[in-house]
Amino acid sequence: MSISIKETSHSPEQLKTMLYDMMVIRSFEETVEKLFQQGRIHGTMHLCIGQEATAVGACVPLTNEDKITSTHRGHGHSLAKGTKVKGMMAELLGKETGYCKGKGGSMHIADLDVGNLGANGIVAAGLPLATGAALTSKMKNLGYVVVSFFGDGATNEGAFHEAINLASVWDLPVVFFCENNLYGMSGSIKEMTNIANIADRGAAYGIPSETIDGNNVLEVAEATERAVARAREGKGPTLIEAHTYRWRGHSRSDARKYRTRVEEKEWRQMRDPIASFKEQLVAENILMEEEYEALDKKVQAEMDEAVKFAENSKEPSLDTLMNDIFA
Amino acid sequence: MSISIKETSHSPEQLKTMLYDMMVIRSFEETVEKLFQQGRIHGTMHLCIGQEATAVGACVPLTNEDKITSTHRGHGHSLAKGTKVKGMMAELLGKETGYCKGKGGSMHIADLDVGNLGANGIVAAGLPLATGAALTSKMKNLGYVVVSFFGDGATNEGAFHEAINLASVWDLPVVFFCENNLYGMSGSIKEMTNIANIADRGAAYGIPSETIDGNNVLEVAEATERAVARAREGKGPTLIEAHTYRWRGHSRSDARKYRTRVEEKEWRQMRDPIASFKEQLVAENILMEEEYEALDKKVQAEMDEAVKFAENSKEPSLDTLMNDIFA
Amino acid sequence: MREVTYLEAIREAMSQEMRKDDNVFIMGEDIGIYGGAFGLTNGMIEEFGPERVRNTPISEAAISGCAVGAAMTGMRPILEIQFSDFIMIAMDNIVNQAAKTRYMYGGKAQVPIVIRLPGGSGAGFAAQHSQSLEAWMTHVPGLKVVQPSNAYDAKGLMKAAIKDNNPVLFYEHKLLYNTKGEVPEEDYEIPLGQADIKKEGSDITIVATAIMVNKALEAAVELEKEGISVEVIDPRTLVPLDTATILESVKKTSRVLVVYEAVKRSGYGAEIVSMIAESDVFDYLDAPIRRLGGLATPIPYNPVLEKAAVPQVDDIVQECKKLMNK
Amino acid sequence: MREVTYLEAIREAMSQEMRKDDNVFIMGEDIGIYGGAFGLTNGMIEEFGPERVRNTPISEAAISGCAVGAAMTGMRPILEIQFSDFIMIAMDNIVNQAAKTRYMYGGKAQVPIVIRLPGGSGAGFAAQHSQSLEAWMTHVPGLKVVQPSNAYDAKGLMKAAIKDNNPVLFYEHKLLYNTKGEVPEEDYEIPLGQADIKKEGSDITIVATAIMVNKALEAAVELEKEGISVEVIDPRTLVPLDTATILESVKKTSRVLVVYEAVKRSGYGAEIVSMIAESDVFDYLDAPIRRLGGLATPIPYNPVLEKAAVPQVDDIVQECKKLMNK
Ligand SMILES: Cc1ncc(C[n+]2csc(CCOP(=O)(O)OP(=O)(O)O)c2C)c(N)n1
Ligand SMILES: Cc1ncc(C[n+]2csc(CCOP(=O)(O)OP(=O)(O)O)c2C)c(N)n1
Ligand SMILES: [Mg+2]
Ligand SMILES: [Mg+2]
Repeated sequence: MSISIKETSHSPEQLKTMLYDMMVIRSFEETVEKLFQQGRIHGTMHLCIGQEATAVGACVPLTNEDKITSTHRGHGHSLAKGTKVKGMMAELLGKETGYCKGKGGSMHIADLDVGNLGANGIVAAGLPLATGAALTSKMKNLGYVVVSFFGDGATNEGAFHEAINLASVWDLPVVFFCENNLYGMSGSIKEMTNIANIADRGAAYGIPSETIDGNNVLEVAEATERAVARAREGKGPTLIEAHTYRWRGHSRSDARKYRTRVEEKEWRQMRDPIASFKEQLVAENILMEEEYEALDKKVQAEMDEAVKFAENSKEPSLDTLMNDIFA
Repeated sequence: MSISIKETSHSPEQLKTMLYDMMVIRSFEETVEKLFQQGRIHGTMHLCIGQEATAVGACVPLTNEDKITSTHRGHGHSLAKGTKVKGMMAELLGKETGYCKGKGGSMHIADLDVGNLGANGIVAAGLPLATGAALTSKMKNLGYVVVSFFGDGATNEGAFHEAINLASVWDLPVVFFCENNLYGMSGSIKEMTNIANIADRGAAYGIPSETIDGNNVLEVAEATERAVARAREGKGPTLIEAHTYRWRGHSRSDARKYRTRVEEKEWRQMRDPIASFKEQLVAENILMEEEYEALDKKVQAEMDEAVKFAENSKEPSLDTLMNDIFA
Repeated sequence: MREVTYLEAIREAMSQEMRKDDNVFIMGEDIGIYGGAFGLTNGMIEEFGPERVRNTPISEAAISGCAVGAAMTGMRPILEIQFSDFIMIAMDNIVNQAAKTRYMYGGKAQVPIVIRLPGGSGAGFAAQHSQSLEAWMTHVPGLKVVQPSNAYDAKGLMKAAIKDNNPVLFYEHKLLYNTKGEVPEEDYEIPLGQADIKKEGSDITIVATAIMVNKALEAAVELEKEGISVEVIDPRTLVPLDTATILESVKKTSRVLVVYEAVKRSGYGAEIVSMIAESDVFDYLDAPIRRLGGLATPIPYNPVLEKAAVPQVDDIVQECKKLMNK
Repeated sequence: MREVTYLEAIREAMSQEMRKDDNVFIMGEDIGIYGGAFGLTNGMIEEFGPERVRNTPISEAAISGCAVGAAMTGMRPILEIQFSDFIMIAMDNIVNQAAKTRYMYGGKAQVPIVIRLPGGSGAGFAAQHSQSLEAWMTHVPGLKVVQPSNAYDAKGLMKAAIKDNNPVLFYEHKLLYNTKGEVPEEDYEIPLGQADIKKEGSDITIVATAIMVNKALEAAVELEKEGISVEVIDPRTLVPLDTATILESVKKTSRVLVVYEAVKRSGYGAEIVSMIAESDVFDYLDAPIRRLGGLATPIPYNPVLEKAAVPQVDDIVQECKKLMNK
């Protein structure tokens, strides 16, 4: 079931874009991690290093009109949907040039202009919101689809259940995309549910579902393409479960006692979504090593520029404290 | 799959008790319906006429130590679990001799002494409570089982999902008993879910489930016996879906526009849980017609006495208004 | 003028707006052919069809979130929560999402949604179907809170709520549904944030909300007989609150009684009292500011106890006399 | 005496009670080997094992209902809601079930449960992880509400909460977790409903809650320099409220400032103000009763804005000066 580059219908340019987009996400996360450790970003953050393929792959079939809802671990989703590095960096530094004018921070980055309906600090809260955005599409005949990202831990929230059932009975154009990285904050999926695959829950709502390798960006893209096509045809929602792994702890203060270093090493070394994809592209002569180096430099430059932009941006004025509460 | 009296291991006495218990429930409901129409009971009530077999059958395997959680349509569950007619009648009349001293009314009748943890005005709220009662049983090694009743409509609440998942991962001794009477207040199960059977949702939690004829008291009893046995053995929860039908409207002011008179007639005439069971008992010579008449009289006398008791009971004194808020 | 009930007035406001604006639609449990638990949406599915009168599963968390998501993307949903008590299951979408979305996103989203909430006691529905928890919502920045006391206001406030670009919680009182009042058929709006002086008077200002407005007016008649002239102010919207009208009146009367059905402790009346107590009007006061609210008890089923749990006309009369030292 | 942090004090109280009473156990998300989001339960699973330190799925509706059901049948669960903001998903079990069960059942059940709720702003967690909504709970009959401001109180109040036979909401402030105080190792209880005068004074009574107690004490030092003597009262429990201690103090000082972090509008401070305004002490007041609460805004992420959204020491100083007309 694992898809290789030979079989795909995606053009070399598209494939390289996927790689690049994943590299941007990784680099963004590494950059903000460093800034955080240096105390230049405050609060908290949830990094998606190791999970770049789900974000990028799931956004491949989406146009600017399509929408996503994201999670606390949302930087990757945002970037993959077209939200820009600069504004995100500025937001993490709490600056007025940030997407939320410094008021949202990591857990609330949103960019409605590109269909990014926002990260969310509440586990599973994005699913009901996604049904609503999909309802708008359906009622106004707008043709767009909504991809709702959430983690394995979120699938035990009532909101997961209610939202998928609602989307199913109303045939709403939503793709429910579960990034199963095996753990919630610390709770192992094995101890938190009694089922082999989260995709098995699709049957409870009469919708199709599948379990895929979330670290294979092509597999993610193609599974999401099928689900998006179904949704566009008015056939309703699909549940996708993508296996992946977060390399870092849940957030800053995580000693990772709930999992082994061996398990971590295995995922990092054997199943790095970026390294494995790059190797395939090189092996198939789609990408030259020098091209890759160039991409890497470009990414790095983009980050440097974004950090500079963010650091040079102004703090929001105290006068803005009470703005934007009411429309 | 439909069970007949010939195959059952229940003794004639047990069978007659089941019939009698169903008759009590029907008569109770008819009595309170009349009192309500006469304005002698106020507020609202949800009658379970037509659903007597689920309540009685599911309580057959339960001892006094076992527990139930019930619903807004809870008179039958209460009576089947051993809560007495008198105290219930008094409660419906709002009297101080009622189970709740007149403070609860129809939707809050509880009788902890017989393991009746209470009706509930919030759809699906009983399921999480049941997991807690089951947790006590498990942690204190008390050996009791909890049967949690709820309707088809309740299965779309998040509480349903979360509670069953929790019970499953903790192997709690609970039987989740769904009375699928085809409708919520008005919403048809067909429009409110996209699945053939509610029992299909068991797979989402890795627990066994089955769909049974809820108007066949023996089938209900035996399915629940299996589930209770599993629970007692520490094997965790089971989901039972029992098909049944409420003869009356949802509550007092229901014009029943969402279903047809033909459908109603079919269920009343062909699938009356009491009449069909009685006929079987008579056909198998377990029950004589005269015996049945005697039972009927006994039931009627019990109701008359209960009404008298309730009407002669005192209103709660105004002094009690602020009692029992805190322990 | 034509008389219609509070319930009909709300239905009319929604229907008129739905005729004018395709983006307005209603959703909720049993609001279709059943007409809703109180019959308020009777006939609407026949006129607008099942796409715009959306009968939902019993899933308060999903349907409230769905409404918020639809609002964020351009629709103007009106959500019925069958009894306001069931809002418990929808709290995340209202408080953590709808109320904060615009702010968290730096002003780049709006959530024009109306949530209809039948509340209050008096119908014998007991503790889980009789609460008055509007005060909670007034504590949450980003939410507007409306509480009409009669049919005329209900229609005009509902229209304003629908047109507002923010989440509006619209508290309806079950016992008011069948009360009648003069209501013009044509379009009119009552702006959110405008109190109404229901009766002028000179001795005591009564600030009352929802059904307590009617009880206060009844009490006023009694009091008049004893020579006590009360002014009855109905804030109509709790957020935003028309503080000016209230303070002006208190300045005039020097005495205040705040009356509300919700549990007195931490009810919205506490906010009104505090607002007065910390204002300059404080110096005009001739007596402690009194509150009359519900007792700190769950609502009991027995009708005598139920009535005793919340303020009645006679309680208002007694409190006013006390305020006048009579 | 030994100094421990607020966080350690709470852990110690729970651990000691768990050693004494088999029925006491804790449950919540990530409270096992992870030690909870704030590390408060660190080491507890090692001592008590996974049966009594129950790591749960992310299912606030189930786990809160589970705790209530366990309490009704004889256990004494302590439930951790990871951030108090997530209580939204547990509201039905707390408000419609736990709070009302005993009353609805005519006194035939009790629900001895403690719900731990880390709240408050100041850590850069933004709008959905920084709220102070304790006022809501004080509005619900049947619930007790505790809000300790230091390590000593936290331990003693937690013990009383565990031993109480009713649902107790135990609000902890994130920024207090690492504050240290003298805490005896042995058993002691602080009864629910007993305010504490943290500092005596004669000019102004400040009633402050949670972290604002500490800010008020800092302000008091400043004010002392300017010749203003403030008395700082910490109610410690909001329900039941020790009204006597507060009123006694106000009688003495004739001036009151109520300080709380929650949004000022409809916060619990409004209840305290109203309680004073309608009491006989009213006649002793020399100035309007002032409140200092959070602004009516969601909590912003930017740290400068975040601080500006809730009262700070200097704000308290300024308000006190105003009260003294200085
Ligand atoms: C309703 C709610 N409960 C708990 C939390 C705290 N929390 C934040 S992330 C998280 C784990 C989520 O796990 P999962 O859904 O698998 O996503 P992941 O972090 O693995 O990406 C928890 C428990 C929350 N934010 N919201
Ligand atoms: C949380 C909640 N939502 C809605 C209601 C209103 N309500 C009461 S009963 C009911 C229908 C329940 O349907 P079902 O679970 O199938 O039980 P039935 O009435 O058919 O026995 C509804 C919508 C409620 N009591 N609680
Ligand atoms: Mg995860
Ligand atoms: Mg049903």
